[in-house]
Amino acid sequence: MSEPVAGQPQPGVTPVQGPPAGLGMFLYKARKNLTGSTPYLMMGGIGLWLLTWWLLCEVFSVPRFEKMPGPVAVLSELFSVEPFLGISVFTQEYYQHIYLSCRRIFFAFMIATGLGVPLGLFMGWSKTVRDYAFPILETVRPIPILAWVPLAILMFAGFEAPVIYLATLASFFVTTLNTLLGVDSIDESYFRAAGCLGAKRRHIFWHVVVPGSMPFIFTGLQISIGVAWFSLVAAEMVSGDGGLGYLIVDAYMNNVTVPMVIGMITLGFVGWITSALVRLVGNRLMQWRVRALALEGR
Amino acid sequence: MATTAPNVYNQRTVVRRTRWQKFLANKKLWRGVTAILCTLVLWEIGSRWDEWFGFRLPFIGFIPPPSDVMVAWLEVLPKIGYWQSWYLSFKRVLAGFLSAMLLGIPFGLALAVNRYFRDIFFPPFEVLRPIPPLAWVPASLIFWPTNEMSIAFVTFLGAFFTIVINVLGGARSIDISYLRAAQSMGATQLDMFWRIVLPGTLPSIFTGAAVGMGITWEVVLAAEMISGGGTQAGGGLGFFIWNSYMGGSLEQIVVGMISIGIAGYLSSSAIRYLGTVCMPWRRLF
Amino acid sequence: MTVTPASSGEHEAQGPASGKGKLELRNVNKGYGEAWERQEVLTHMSLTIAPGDLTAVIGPSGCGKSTLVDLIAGFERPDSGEILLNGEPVTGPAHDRMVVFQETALLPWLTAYQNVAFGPKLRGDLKGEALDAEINRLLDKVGLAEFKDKYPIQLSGGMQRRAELARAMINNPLIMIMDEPFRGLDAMTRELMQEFFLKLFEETRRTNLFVTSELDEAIFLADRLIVLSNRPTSVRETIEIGLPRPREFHMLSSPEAFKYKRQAMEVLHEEAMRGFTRSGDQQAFLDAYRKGDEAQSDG
Amino acid sequence: MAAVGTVPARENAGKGAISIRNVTKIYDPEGVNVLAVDDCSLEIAAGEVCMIVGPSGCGKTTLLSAIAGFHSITFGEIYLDGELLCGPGKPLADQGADRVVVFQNGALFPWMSLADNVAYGPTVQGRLNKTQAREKALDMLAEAGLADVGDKFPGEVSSGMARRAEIVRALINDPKVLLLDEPYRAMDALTKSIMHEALLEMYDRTKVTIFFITHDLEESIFLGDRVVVMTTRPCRTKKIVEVNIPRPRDYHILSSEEFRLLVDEANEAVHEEAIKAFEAGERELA
Repeated sequence: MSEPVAGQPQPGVTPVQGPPAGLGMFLYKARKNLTGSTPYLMMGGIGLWLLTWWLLCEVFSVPRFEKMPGPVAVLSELFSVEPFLGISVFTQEYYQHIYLSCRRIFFAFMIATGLGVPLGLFMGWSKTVRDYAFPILETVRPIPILAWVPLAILMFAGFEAPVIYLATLASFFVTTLNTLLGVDSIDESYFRAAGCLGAKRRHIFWHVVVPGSMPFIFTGLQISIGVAWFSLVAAEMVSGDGGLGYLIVDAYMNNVTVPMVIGMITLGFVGWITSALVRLVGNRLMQWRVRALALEGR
Repeated sequence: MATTAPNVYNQRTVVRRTRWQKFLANKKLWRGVTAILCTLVLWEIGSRWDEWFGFRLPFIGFIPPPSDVMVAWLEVLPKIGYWQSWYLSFKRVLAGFLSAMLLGIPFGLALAVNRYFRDIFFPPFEVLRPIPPLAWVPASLIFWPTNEMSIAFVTFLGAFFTIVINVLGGARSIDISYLRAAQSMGATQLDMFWRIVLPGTLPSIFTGAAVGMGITWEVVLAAEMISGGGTQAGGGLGFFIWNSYMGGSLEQIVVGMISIGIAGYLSSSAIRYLGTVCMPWRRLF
Repeated sequence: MTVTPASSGEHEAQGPASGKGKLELRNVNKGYGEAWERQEVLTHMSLTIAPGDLTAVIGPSGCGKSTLVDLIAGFERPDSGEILLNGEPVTGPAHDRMVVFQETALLPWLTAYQNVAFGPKLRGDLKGEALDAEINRLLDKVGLAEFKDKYPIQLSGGMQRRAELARAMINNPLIMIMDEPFRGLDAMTRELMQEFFLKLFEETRRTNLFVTSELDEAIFLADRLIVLSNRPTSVRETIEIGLPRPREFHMLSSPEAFKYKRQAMEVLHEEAMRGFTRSGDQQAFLDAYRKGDEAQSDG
Repeated sequence: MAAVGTVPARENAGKGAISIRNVTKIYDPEGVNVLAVDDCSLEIAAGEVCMIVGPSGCGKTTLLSAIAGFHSITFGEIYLDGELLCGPGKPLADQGADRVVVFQNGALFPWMSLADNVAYGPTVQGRLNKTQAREKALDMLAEAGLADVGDKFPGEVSSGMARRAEIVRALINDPKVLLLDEPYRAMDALTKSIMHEALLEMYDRTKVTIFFITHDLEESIFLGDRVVVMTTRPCRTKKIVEVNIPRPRDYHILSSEEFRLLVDEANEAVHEEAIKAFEAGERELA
């Protein structure tokens, strides 16, 4: 018996009219999205939030809120060519801070991934490695990263190394544990199937363990980059020299609030971009998963 | 070839081990113990290298050896100030954590059950979420009248976002057939909320709480270091560490770190325990 | 078909008509999506389910059986046409039509006892000792008396289905709707559950709509077998199953049962193949199998 | 019938006789001590389709695992074409591509396309290089009616297609024995019957020995040359039914008289075991 394959037109079945292509599809989607109330409500939500902020801080100057800069003050400073307080999108200093923080995150993230992923993979792959390494990891992990600050300052000379060390430590734990979890999540039958097909132990590592734990690894990396930002900010605040965390705390010391809020907004934005980047890379590497999920999502 | 007697089962001569023998034969346990002991010994040697061989190893050479840490710990144990730090930190963590739960759970549930509420309030929430909680510290120091309140606020923020996201995810992933079953048995909207949505979200609430607790400790610690350091309002384990750092007592820094590790572990265990008590159906198996 | 109601000591709080609903579908249509995405699921669906009958509905997977259940239960509204229960139009979910779900929808945070008590407690139409006695009677009937304080995950697949049956029965529905209730059980347990369910049905003769994709199951249980066509779905063939009652599992391999089987198989196989090779549209193809994949999680 | 088309004649045609002699398996002898398989003997001829029917959890899968080399056996021995797979002194058989398993829930690697999945065996064994293996894989997929989906990932195709591809992945290694562990369990009855016809068609082409585990009696009679009914735990052979329905078979057989008679013959034994297993299950939970 040979069945007709999907792809050949079958007699007696009305052909499904295909989706419109290109611009037609775009217009169709846009129309469909705009007919519901959701986009308007969402815009309304953001608007409402900005309005509340504005009213509280700038219009009515409610006690305590008056100390905070309102959205108008922040935005006009952020986009002014000659900023009153020295920080705006047109100043080099602003980008200097972003660059410094991003560079630190980059190094920390790379080191943590470079150490954490292999360690996690080996721990999942070999029971011996796991039995030895896991208890140490679990003993050290409950110590909050920020408790390391003084030690980090003592252990590493200069400004840069302690900050990177702290961010690395934070993301290292998350990455390692998620990778381990990823290896554990691989169905036993994949190992067996590979064994049946004649794969040796090293083949199984490269063809089953590594790709099979990918989804968890990337979930871990997304969390890990968030945690890295979290500790980076703290470290920059305490010991740093430059960077967005420093920008915030420096503004606080100088009693100016606007650059502080600019620093916060920028942090949120840059943090969001980096985690989106990680997701993007993950999706590129895991086409098999993206496509399967896209079909299920329907 | 004939290795089997017809009734193999009864003729087995396998000796059953006692519980004690099994404990001794537990390879995993002994490997773990060995690993930790080795780490401690290496740490001791690394730290004392300077004393013994006359030059300092990088990194590890700056950390006091575990034996000194032990001595320092025994020294502070009877002191009231040390236990007061525990108390103060716990108080702050609890305040921030509880307020985050109290506000976060209803907010998350409201986001989950009402579409309009979600459409309006979720976008600002998502805009604020990527800002690391510690970035709020200076702003909240300015905003709130006392240090204590600003610490509480930042702590609250740290746990709040995590809890809301977990509650929302949990409530949205409840199996629709539960809702339908209840509906066809005559449940009103209110019934469905109390009897289906709430218990169905409970596991996610506890997951969120466990993660939130971890963040809370981080934030409290940082806030204590950044704001409390040096002022009379201080106290707390973060301050204990910072103070030891300022005073140059390296051993006490490590004591503080270990204490905080223990405190964090205790609080997350407490949440796990509470989870098993509140969700008996998850305790099984 | 005339049926003499089996007189058992059952609690009949809802009056004499309890459990004997008559369901009618008149020219029901239902589709999803808009514009080019539009998929017609049910077209010109008309059928009548006689009171006290067990009507089995069978069709290839993805043909719209679940949509049919959703419409009758009131979870969704038809695009056109009407659904009548004892002459009254169906407007939404209510406890006169109880659904036994695919896989089971026992609430995992309640014990077997509490699950059964859920419906009556919500409505408050049965209270105190009367409720307790009724729950115990039903749990005993489904053989779960010992297990009443266990949570669903502590029960085996077969027990969960039986608990769900008890939960549906306590609401005294006019009609029970079974949406592939034994799916995911292994073939042997499934056979036993069918026998068990059959006994239960023959005792009470409550109107029953039994949706399935297993031909043997349908022939074994049903008074009448409705074969659905592939999507867009309508009634393709109706077969009266004349096997005597009470039935026993031997009857399944009797020549008579095989006669029905042959008759239904021809039609079904044709419809199944039609779904299997349907057009070039990969998505439609996947739709048909999505459910099969979901069932795998039952491991 | 010999192989047709692009596939060269099978090297291992006419091989794959399995001899299971007095096999016993005890799980966790120092602890819970579960007797899963008790003194089980079975001879399977080369090229036979042997169907093992038994309630779930009865120990059938243990038997399959012993042949495939996933689990050790406690006593007894298993031979493949007269060579010892496992026995005293060598409790665990080596895993090898001469006995390929198709798993209950499917084990196509979700991170490889169907063609890469099929090509995996020959590549990893070093029998063919990557391009050759891929070419052969595409040929074999096409033969199984999966020509268009070779570049799709398993998550993108229906479970029926994935399952067929998995059987192709096994067959490309020219195994002596194909071990199937309830491969169609999760499918609904109608899809299953289509899958059965596809499997029969592949069998008619290759005549590979098939060791098929199931708890569905109709499936086993439809597919098998011989149906072995197993007892519930511990697993022993209870009844063996010879199926003499001529091949090639199609779905019409399902409603034929001879089929009915066979079902009638085996039904009693299967039903008895089902009840026993069910009662044991209830007892265990109580």
